[in-house]
Amino acid sequence: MDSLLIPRGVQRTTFGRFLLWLLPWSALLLVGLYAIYLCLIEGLYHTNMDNRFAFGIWIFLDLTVIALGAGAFFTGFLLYILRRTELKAVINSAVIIGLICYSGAVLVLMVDVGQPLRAWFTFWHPNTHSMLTEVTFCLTCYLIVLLIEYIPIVLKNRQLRQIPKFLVFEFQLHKLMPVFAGIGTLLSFFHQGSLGGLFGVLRGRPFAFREELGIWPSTFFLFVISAAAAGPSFIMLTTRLAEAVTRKRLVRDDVYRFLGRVSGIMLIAYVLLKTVDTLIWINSTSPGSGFPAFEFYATRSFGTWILFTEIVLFGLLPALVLLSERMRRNRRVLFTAGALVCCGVLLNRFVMTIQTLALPTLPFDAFLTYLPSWEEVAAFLFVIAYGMILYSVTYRYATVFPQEKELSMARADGAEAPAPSFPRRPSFVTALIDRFASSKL
Amino acid sequence: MRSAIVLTAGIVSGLALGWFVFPLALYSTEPQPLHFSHATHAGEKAGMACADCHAVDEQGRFQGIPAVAKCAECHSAPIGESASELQLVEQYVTPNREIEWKVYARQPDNAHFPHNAHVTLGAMECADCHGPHGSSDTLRAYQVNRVSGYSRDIWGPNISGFASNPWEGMKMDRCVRCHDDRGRRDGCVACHK
Amino acid sequence: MVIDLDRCNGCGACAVACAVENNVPPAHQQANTRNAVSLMNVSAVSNHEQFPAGDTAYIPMFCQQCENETPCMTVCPQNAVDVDPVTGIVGQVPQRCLGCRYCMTACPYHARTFNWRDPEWTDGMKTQLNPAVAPRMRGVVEKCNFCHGRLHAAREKAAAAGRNEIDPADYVPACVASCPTNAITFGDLNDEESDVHRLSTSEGTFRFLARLGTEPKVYYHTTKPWVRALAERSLTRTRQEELHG
Amino acid sequence: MNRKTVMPSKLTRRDILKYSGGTLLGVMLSPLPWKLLDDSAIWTQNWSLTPKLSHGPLSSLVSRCTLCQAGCAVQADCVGGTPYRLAGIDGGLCAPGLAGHHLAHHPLRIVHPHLFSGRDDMSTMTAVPLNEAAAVISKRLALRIGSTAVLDHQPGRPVSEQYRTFLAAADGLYLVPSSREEETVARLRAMSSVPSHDYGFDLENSTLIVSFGAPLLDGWGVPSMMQSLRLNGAARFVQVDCRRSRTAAQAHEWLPVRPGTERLLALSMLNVLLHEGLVTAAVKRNVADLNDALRTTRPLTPEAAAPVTGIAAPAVRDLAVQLAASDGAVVLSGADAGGGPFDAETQKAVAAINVLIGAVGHRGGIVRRTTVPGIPAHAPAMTLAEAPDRSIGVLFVDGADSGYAVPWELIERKLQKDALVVSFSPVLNTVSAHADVLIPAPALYEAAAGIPNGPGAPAASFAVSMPLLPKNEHTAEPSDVLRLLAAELGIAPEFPSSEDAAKRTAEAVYASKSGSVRTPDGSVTAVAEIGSAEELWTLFTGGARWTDEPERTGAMPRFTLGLTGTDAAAPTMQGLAMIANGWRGTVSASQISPVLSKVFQESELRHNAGTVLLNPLTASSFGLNAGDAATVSTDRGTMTVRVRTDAGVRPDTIEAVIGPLPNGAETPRHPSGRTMLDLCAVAADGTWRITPAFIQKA
Repeated sequence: MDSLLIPRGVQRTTFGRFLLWLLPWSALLLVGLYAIYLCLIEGLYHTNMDNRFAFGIWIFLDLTVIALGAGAFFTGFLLYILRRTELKAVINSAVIIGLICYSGAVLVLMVDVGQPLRAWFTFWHPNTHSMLTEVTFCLTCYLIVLLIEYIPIVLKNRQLRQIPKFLVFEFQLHKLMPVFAGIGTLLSFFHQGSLGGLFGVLRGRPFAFREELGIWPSTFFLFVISAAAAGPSFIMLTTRLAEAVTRKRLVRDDVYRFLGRVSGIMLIAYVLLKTVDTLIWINSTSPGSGFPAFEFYATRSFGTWILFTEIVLFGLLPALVLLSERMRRNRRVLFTAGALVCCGVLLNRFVMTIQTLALPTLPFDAFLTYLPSWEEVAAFLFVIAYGMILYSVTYRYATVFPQEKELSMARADGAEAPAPSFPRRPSFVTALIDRFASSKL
Repeated sequence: MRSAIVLTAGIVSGLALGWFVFPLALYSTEPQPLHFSHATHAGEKAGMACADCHAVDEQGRFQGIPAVAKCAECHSAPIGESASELQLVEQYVTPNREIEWKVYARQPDNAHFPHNAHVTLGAMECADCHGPHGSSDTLRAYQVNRVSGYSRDIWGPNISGFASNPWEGMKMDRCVRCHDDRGRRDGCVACHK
Repeated sequence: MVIDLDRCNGCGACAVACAVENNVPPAHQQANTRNAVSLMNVSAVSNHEQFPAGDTAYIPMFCQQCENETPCMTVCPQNAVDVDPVTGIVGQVPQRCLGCRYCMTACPYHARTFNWRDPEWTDGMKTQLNPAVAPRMRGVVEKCNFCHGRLHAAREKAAAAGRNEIDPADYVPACVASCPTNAITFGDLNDEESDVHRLSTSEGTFRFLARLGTEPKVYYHTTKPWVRALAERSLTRTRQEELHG
Repeated sequence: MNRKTVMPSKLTRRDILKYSGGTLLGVMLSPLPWKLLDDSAIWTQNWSLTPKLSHGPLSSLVSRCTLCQAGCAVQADCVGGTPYRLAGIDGGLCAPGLAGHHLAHHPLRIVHPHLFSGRDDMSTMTAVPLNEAAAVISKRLALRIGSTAVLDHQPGRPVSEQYRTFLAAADGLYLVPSSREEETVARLRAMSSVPSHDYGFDLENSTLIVSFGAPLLDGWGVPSMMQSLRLNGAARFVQVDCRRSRTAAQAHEWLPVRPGTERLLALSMLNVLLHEGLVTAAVKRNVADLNDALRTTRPLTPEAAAPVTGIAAPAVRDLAVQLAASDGAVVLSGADAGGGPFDAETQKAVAAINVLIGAVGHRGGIVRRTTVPGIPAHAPAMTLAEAPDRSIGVLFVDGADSGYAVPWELIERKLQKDALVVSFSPVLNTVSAHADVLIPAPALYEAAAGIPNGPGAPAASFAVSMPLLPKNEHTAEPSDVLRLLAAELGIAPEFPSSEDAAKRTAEAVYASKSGSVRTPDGSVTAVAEIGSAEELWTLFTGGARWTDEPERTGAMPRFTLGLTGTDAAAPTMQGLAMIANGWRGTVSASQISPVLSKVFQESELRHNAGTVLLNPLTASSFGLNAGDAATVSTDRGTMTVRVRTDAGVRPDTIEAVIGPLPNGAETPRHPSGRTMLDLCAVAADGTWRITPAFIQKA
């Protein structure tokens, strides 16, 4: 039965070993499930959050995974809108990663709120001024889009393909993909942005508050761009991880390099804007609200080093690396840079959530610290475990990496398959990207 | 053809379940502790006004369902020899035990309805919200929502939520509609407590 | 509302009166200052002088009823918070709240508290709850509504007399009524005649974090230089910068 | 063609799918899912985890708070007859008073009589019927082992009289707590030639109030009155205090005297008064042992005392001069709620100052106080500390609270081996939990009670606290118990219920025709103008208070100061000076509403039991930081505490907080219920102001 489900022409480990691989993750899943039970049924006092740290590790990591999951929309955007067909190689994994990240984030959010059964009030009595409303609407819609994008991957399964109706459905759906990619891009743009807006609008938290461009604070755009930068890198890393675990080549190197390049381009843009934004904040926004920015970095643990690390170490450095063709050719350097990009996003989201809350506002406030309880950690590990399992199962039974087959054959021949020249409809944007990437930096 | 029939059958049973079976399952019916006729009291027989029992105190606070002491003012001894009359006197008035009435219009704890503001200032009639309750001869069965725990009157008799009479349903949207019609601008805590 | 910090001696009567008035549950065994459910928080602030010069100021901190871009209201995704157009009071309806706690991160005064557990009263105390205020359930945010229960009572009294306007004497929040040193003055800031208006504009009166521009409606008064310095730290800081250029 | 017409009869899997799909569609088109969505959300607003509000007619009642002897007038707003909110009528209530109606439902409330299996932490309680509990007591009384005694925390009440009557019959000791407001006046009575004279402080007319350690502005006397005196009155408050107490912080002037040198400071003030010609001839004539006083105080000049007391000589001299000069000056000493009383010699010195500045019998000073009609004058009652050690065979501890700490060690010291301790407390607290027999009296607002003059009041007064809550049928008033015992012992006197006792006092007041009655709304009526005793009683039940005219004039008795000298040397001790302190009414013989956690557990206004405050410098010298756990050890034992630092704390001292216990702490009998009071070294004279202690990181 199991063997019948496995795609033709690719190697998969035995069912037994596969189950063995799932075992630890399932265990983690159960622990997480128990933690979630405690928080939902007994109450949020199981967490270490308190009235000052109203947001904790959950919100911080939600923001992070959603940023990392941005690969789904951005790859879709490049593939279907800008016709960067080489991305066909990773679009499926991008979609799966996106699905995992988003569904996971939403799940954790449902645990995080005190009254999940009232969550739908946001749709019934929405406050259109609230960034969170925007987030909720876009997240929900985009999750549906992701599910739709996920269906064809499942339908590609060998057995399911035999049902003619499904085949037709999948084909039709495939034709529609650009549409969904478009919608996905739009939705993502808004919720990634409004996630940034969440903190940018906090007038009461001068550390996070930013000037408004149009109706959104600058963090809105910064989050979008940083997400677009981190997404490809994360796909790069996860795919590499999959390769490491399966001990197989799954995508061609030039795909990795392309992802790296995209990541680099977005990142350099981000670093520039972030620098400008930070300067404006230090010199105008923050003092304007009575809080000279240097005071925020006067507190023990959060010195200016954090700012330096975020912008230079995790920003400028990987950007430059990823933009140089020579560097990208070195796999190790490429993936290290990719990792740095993801760390950058992680740190940025950390600063926005945890540091913002740790800093005092009232003149007689104290600087507070917070350590998550085991329930909080376990609840999040639940998402990781669930992601691992979903990814593994999909990988085993569906064609996640179209290049896998040819690569495995090529390996049999012992020669690297030649990179075919992709048919490309030149568009203004692609041309721009090319020029930008090839220019000496 | 055939598949269409099957599908329709499904839809029909689904609708039946949702529209007819569900309401029966959702509400449980609880009897009132004692027979009471508003008609007898408010009618020409006793000729009392609503406010005689559902009074407002000097602070302007609506006192709701009267305490048994209020009944005792007239019913210290049985008037007539009906069974419920005896029951009232023997079980409640004499031992001065409060009657656990099931209140049809009992609002959620977080809803504040100032009767004075509506009756005195707003010139509304009791019946505008409570319907012909005041002229009822018997207390209809009290129905409680098994899930939310509130009286059925809050949602209204029609499961769809559409009211066939102006007084049916006491959910917030009805308050809001009326307040909007009269151009009132209030904050949430003006009516929430 | 204007609070005279020189008169406040930290007796805590306001905090208790507030809890009794608003059905705030007693602390659970593990409760502490950080996860407390308390609408009225009085902080003890030291001037950090050595004995015997050490001095303490008690600063009652609760919802400051911000008028401009009310931080909590603007962020609430489902309109559980609003500013009353008539009274200007920032109202919070816990029964609408889904407990996302976004408003708590938005509030610079930490005036909002979350119900981390189910409320716990002894059975007897459950019969002693104020009928004018609904107890809150676990998992929602609550804050000071300026004793809306008392406003309701005042309005009912007015309505009974056929008046639309309440008698100011009838509406006094619990903290104000219970303060044994009359440190708190309450009234309509827009009423030029009222004491509260006079005090709010008098010398030595200030508002915390005024520079944020949220226009809070709670004022504080002190003549102690060090308390003033503490309160106006942000102002002085900004002045320095303006000197810089 | 014909395949169409033929209908396959058997149901395929696809059909079932289709059917259920259709059903789903149909349900979606019905109210079911949407109504359930709504109702489930409403359920979270109405579930049983959140209590329901009670419905019923709203009303307002008037009573008086008997948490302490101030007996403040209270308005109680009720729903269906149950009070849900209290407010002071003339003058605000204190924080504990505002939640007084909760006490009947306190988690540690006891309603049945109980027998304890022992006094150790693990002993068990068993509920017994009243007469069985009474039988246990009367059996012990019959044995006549040691003396019988009553510890009355609120002396002067009608029920206090019943105790005295009972003790008179059983020739026992009537004891009052060592630390209370009337420390100084009690000392004066002992000094005077007419000990039956009763005195009070005429603070409302004072211009200068010098307090040695008394928490005047932190719950002393009638709290709201003291605050209004500070804010609106003419009086200047000078606080002599070794720590920066709440009162010291609020007083107009604070003399931060070194711990344990208060007596020397007082003597040096006497030195100035006596040797710098500040005492009038009239006063001199009134002092029996003037020469002894002169001799005793001669060496103790402010200059000699300054290095020891830490108070500069000019300040002392200046204060002494002010005292002598100002019209309406008074000096009083008193205990912090947790800190314990001053020793007899300090009390004497302070009392002596009053005599020498002519404050006794002077307006704004210490005035003679008539007695409440029906409550006869008594000689000053014996304090618990004065009772002979190991003498008491059966001790009754009244349930009321003085607000001040009573260390169990002090009580135990007076008990014979295997003595019987009977508590009338309605709650478990650090005193009642040590009892052998617990016969809970009605809790606050559960029964009527007569309220005599407030502590230290200048004039006799009387008021009544009427019940707001139904009396629990299992509780017994002390009078019920005394009645049973009297019958068992075959002693005659009858013991009326506290309400009847109050009624009788009211009748006596009516008969006296003196003084006037002030109703909560402020209207005053002379008793002489009141028609009948019943009329007066209805006024009392309406919250009125009867007050006698203070007796400011009249011949003053002679005073024998009986001062003894002391060498002007600093007290030496090992380790740090541990100074116990606490929040009045939360320190031992009482409980407070759990909701007061807003003040001490959920905020930093007051500190929990088991907290110590250190000066940051002192703390760091022991390697301690704020929030650390530390162990404090004295010769009485060791306890783990939480450290807080405050620059306002005197260096090299430990401010040990006695109460209150945080919510949910086990019964005081359980180890977690122990407080720092158990670490205090209670001296032979019943004082524990300073205990040598050592602290280290836990």
